[in-house]
Amino acid sequence: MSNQVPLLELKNIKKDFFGNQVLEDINLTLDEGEVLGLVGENGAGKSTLMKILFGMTDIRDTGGYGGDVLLNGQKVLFNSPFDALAAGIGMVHQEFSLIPGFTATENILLNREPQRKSVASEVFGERLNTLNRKEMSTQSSEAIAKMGVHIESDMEINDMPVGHKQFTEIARELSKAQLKLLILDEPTAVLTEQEAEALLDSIRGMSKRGIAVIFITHRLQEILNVCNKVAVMRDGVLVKDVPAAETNISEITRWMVGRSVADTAQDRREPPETETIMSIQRLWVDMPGETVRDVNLEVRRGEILGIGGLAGQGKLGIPNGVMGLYPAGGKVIFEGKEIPLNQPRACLDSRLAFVSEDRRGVGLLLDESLEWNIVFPAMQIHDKFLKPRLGGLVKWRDEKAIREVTARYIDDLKIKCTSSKQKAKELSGGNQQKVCLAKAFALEPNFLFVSEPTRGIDVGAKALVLKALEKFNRESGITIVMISSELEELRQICDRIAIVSGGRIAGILPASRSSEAFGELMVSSVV
Amino acid sequence: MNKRRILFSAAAILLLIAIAACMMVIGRGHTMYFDNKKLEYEGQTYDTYRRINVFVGGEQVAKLSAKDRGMATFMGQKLSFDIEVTKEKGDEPVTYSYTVKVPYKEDGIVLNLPGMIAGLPEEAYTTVFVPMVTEDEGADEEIVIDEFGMSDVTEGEDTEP
Amino acid sequence: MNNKNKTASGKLLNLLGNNAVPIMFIIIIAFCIPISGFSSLFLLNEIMTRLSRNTFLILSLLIPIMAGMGLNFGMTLGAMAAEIALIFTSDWQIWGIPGIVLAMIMSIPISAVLGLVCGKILNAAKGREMITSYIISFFMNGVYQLVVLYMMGSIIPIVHNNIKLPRGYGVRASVDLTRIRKALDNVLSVNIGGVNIPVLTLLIIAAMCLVIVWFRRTKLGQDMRAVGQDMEVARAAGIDVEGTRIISIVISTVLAGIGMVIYLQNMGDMATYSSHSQIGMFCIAALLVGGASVDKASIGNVFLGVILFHTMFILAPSAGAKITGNEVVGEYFRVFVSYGVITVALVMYETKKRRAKAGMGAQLAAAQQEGDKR
Amino acid sequence: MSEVKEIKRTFIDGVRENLKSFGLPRLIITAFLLLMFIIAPFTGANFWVQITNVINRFSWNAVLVLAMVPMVHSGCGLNFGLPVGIIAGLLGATLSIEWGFIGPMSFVMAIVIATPFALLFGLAYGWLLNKIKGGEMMIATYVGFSVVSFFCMMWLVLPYKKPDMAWGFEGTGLRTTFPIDKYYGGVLSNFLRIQIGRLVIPTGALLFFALLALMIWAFLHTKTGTAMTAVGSNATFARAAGINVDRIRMLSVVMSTWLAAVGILVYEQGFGFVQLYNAPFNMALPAVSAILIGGATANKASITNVIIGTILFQGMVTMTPTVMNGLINLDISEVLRVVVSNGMILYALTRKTEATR
Repeated sequence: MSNQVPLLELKNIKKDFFGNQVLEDINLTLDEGEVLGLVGENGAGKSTLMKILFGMTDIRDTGGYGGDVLLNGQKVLFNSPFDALAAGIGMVHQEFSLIPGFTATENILLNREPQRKSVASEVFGERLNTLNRKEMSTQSSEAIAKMGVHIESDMEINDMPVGHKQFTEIARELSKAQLKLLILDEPTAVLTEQEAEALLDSIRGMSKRGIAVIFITHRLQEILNVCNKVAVMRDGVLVKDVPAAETNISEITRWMVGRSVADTAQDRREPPETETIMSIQRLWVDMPGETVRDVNLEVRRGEILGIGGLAGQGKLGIPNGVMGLYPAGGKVIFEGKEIPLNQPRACLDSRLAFVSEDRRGVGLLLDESLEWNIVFPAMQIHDKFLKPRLGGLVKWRDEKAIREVTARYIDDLKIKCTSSKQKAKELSGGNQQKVCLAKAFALEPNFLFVSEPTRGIDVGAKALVLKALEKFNRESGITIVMISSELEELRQICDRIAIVSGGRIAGILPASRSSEAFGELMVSSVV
Repeated sequence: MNKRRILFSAAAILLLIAIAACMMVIGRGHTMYFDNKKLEYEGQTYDTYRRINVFVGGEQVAKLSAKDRGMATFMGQKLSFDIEVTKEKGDEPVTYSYTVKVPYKEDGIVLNLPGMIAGLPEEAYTTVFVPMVTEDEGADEEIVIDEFGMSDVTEGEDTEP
Repeated sequence: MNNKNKTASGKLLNLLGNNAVPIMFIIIIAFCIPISGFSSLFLLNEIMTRLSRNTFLILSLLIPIMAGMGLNFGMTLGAMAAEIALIFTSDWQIWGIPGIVLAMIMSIPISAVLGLVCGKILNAAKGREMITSYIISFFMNGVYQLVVLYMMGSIIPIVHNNIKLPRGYGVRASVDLTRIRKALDNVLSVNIGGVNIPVLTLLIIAAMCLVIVWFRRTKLGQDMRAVGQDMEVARAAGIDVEGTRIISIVISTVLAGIGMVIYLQNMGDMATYSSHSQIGMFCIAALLVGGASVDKASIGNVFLGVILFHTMFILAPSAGAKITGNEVVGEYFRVFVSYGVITVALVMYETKKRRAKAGMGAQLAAAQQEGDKR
Repeated sequence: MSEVKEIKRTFIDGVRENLKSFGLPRLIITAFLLLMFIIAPFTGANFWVQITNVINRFSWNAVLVLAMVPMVHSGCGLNFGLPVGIIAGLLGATLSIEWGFIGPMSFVMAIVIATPFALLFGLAYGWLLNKIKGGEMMIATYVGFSVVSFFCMMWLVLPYKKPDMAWGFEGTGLRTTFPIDKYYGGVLSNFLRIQIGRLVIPTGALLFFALLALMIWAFLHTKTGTAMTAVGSNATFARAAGINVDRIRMLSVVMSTWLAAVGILVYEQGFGFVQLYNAPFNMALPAVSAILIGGATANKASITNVIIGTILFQGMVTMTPTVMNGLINLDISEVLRVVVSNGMILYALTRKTEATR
């Protein structure tokens, strides 16, 4: 083991997406067999950094990156993940990359199967080599043994518990002889406690064999247990890079969420002590990747309640479940009446409204005009913008009223567009978001769910959107529940903030509490 | 390695072509017509026989009285056959064996057996078979492609003023 | 306890549901055999004929299913290639086994080119392969007609007048294949208890089955299965997804071409402009009757399907005549059943796909209740 | 100087933009048709007769093409299951004749009788399509085929007695084709018919189409119509806005089915014959390709697309045989039609931008 040249060295890595700086001057080194824990809130730049390291094509497509990646002291430039693989970097992604009907062995050796030549392959090429099943099972057993966790090599992925799928992926990386560095992106998220423990053991094993590991997780205790080093990222900057032995959870949490600027005590109003307007009881929601388990939540009349938490913990599932977009169960009482679940119409009839986080998928009719986008739900739910024809028999679209109201919202929210007839898909993200808000406002709701209102839009639009929400709340007394991954944003306009962790509400605190307090809640029961 | 593969695939293709060529030769079908008809050659007349039986591979393919024509189909470019000839009523039949070559491009040839039995040169007793041109067919060969059931197009036009 | 019972009966229901189509057919056939009044010897002979005639064609459908491209309605292209080859061999008067072998060899390059085109188009229409391949078969039928009806005899030389239309170009509606009729079937054929068994044809089919079994074990076969199950994962693992899909269609088309030659040598007659148009539908229906689905098919499905489907096909007219007094009703009935089977199979496939997506919610609710008890 | 250049460039860009949105295949077909019209007089075909032909065939087919619109609007895709509605129309036609209606009344009654069948079939068909969202086109095709082949049996078995339709001797089963001069043949076409020289305009049939098209246009301007368009544009959006997506889709299928039923009756009155048995098999593809040629995509279609598409498609169908025959004495128009119409459908299927999501 030469200590002079580190296995991996990142020098001044920079990356921007169309002028939006997401990584700034990242410097990091990693030695053979070293385990690095990489932590940070969502959007801190972890994934982008890993994408650069793994040669993902979308980095190149968006203009490449600045700075150098050195492997064993040599500068490398990966054009595709295959280059990275060849250089000995392996990555286990959050989403499974497994063929469901194949056995573990087949998946571990996918496209790297040991083969036997045959007559046909001489004529038609290598691809007609037959698979050497015996050799395959030997190799996969070896890889599984290397991992230190036992999984059935003959079991189909379909029949496996989630954890074993994860292990299959890891074994696949381990079966590659050239592997020197393994990146694990939240591998424990889907594992049970025991499985996670086993995984940590296997990471230790790999480290002993001289394989370096970059371990990304939200479970800080795991990092302290297994890593040599902890690197903390925030807003595209590597804020700390310390030996794991010299730190503790609360310190890491503080680095993760803490803003360098001290809490600027805004002219925050006191949380209104009003009666409950909505009571959510024992809610479960089956939203892929955002599962909600057994949530109880009381929302007070006239407040802005924030819901925060790390991605994948279930914060998005709450509004989507209540509004009937994903299968849900439990009980929701609004203004003293129970709202039936799984029926969007019933929610809208009770004057609830929802601005979805999935603008393009749920929020907009991309191929239709702004007018349609803004007035459609109001027209369908409250029979607005319609003229009766033939003695009320036919409800005719009132184009004039539609144009007028659209023009009003375009003015109010400063939507940049050529005309109210412009198609929604031609607008920028920020303006699309404003259209979504206008759509919700046009419903004149008593209660508004806003999910990730600032995701993917520029700073100016962000401020406008937040201001619009605040104004809507203050002037019309509408209760707003805002879901966002950006804690600072929540703290800026909310009265109270609930933090979701592991599909459950980890706690509700007044927005005036410190970031660290929220940070601790966020990682409290991460799955 | 790659060269080796190109070699092998080229060989495979050549093999297929060779098989195809071979098939074209051995599978080429011809028809042989046997005439028991009078033949005039260089001023001499060779008369018909009372009865000629033609055998191909031991199997009788034709039984010819005077002025009859028989035929046999076969693959390949030559045909061996035996004929059993009865000159006059009551005569003992005489058997001859022949092997006749047929040019690849001809579909069928006609053999004049009296001429052949008399040992005339080949051009004397072989003629190329020319099929009769049948004029009457054609009306029944109207091909209607009616992908979309649109045969009404033409009908529709007929009904126009 | 109750719960367990439920799953056991659920399993049985599942089994029945998965094999609903073959079971339905067995019932129809069991019902029709006595009504039709056919002797078992006649039936066995007919089934044997159709087994040897159709099986190879249906085998050609297996590989695209393996590659996740669904039922290859584009197998019609292979059939067209075979017909073009047979028009030539007939015109050149190549008879018997050599004629059949030559037609097979000649059909290969034509099929391969058509398959390549088809595969390329299907790659541009991922997720809609079936409807696209179905339309391709119609489209290519137009091209086929252009070639056979207008170019043959005028641009492409055709010598014999019994093949050419009287107008001087184009091929007649029917091409006589008496010269190769059953040439393959008659080799080594044996007669057991009155049932004629075309041994050589069956041997060829058996060999093809072995090839398919072997193919599944090759690297290419493995790649196809991977591509069929998840294109993105396969791509991430470095498999050439598009190429693999094209190869699967090319192989299928080539096999369909060879199968069509076998089919037509048995028929001994070729309807130039319609032989191919129905063949895809009947082959697909037969495969589905054998219990295959859009994403899963085995060699067993092929054989079971041929037997069940064609038995129904033989029985339907006479059973129909006996029941309604009109033989045509039976003929329409079998067409209806063919279409019906395909419809049912497609519907089952789509609903299964959707059902797989649901079901997580129940788990969550159960987990919550479980938590309560604790 | 440079300014002129600038303007020129933007002008060219504009043209290019327009051409792009028009689509290359459509452009080729339009150009082809124009060429046909130009050549036609030289081949001895009378220009006005040609125009008359095109208008005539337009009037027969336009309603069938219109039947595509509701389903496309609700996102059910191209209605390859058109035969389902056609069968309802045929039931209406045959029952109306069987029950002794004649003349214009038989047409009205055919529509009246066909309506409940169309509703029933449409509901069943729509229910099925809601079960298999995403796979509509393939299944629609085969549902259509199944229904047609089922009714092939029914035409034979049902106890029709009217000698004009049934086979004379056995007295059971309907004929494959029978004329309807006594009944509703030409009932629309001859209504208010205008004849100027050799140009004949079937005013009644055109008015009838205009009426139906107007109804669809009006429907799309109502609350429910708006919801239908939204469902087709983005079903999730519509669901989030409280729309019962399944019900809207069902409605669209019922509408399409009913229009197909009426469409086949209009077709028959123009054609003068009723065609049963296998005839409906082949009705879907021409209608599908017509609306695609008219500029529709798998989830956007307008009345304009219907009109342009039907004119282009039927123009191609009527002009090519005449011109080709006159020109080179070789009628490859059948083949051309097969290639063009299926090619158009293929083109639409392989477009990547089916919907911007």
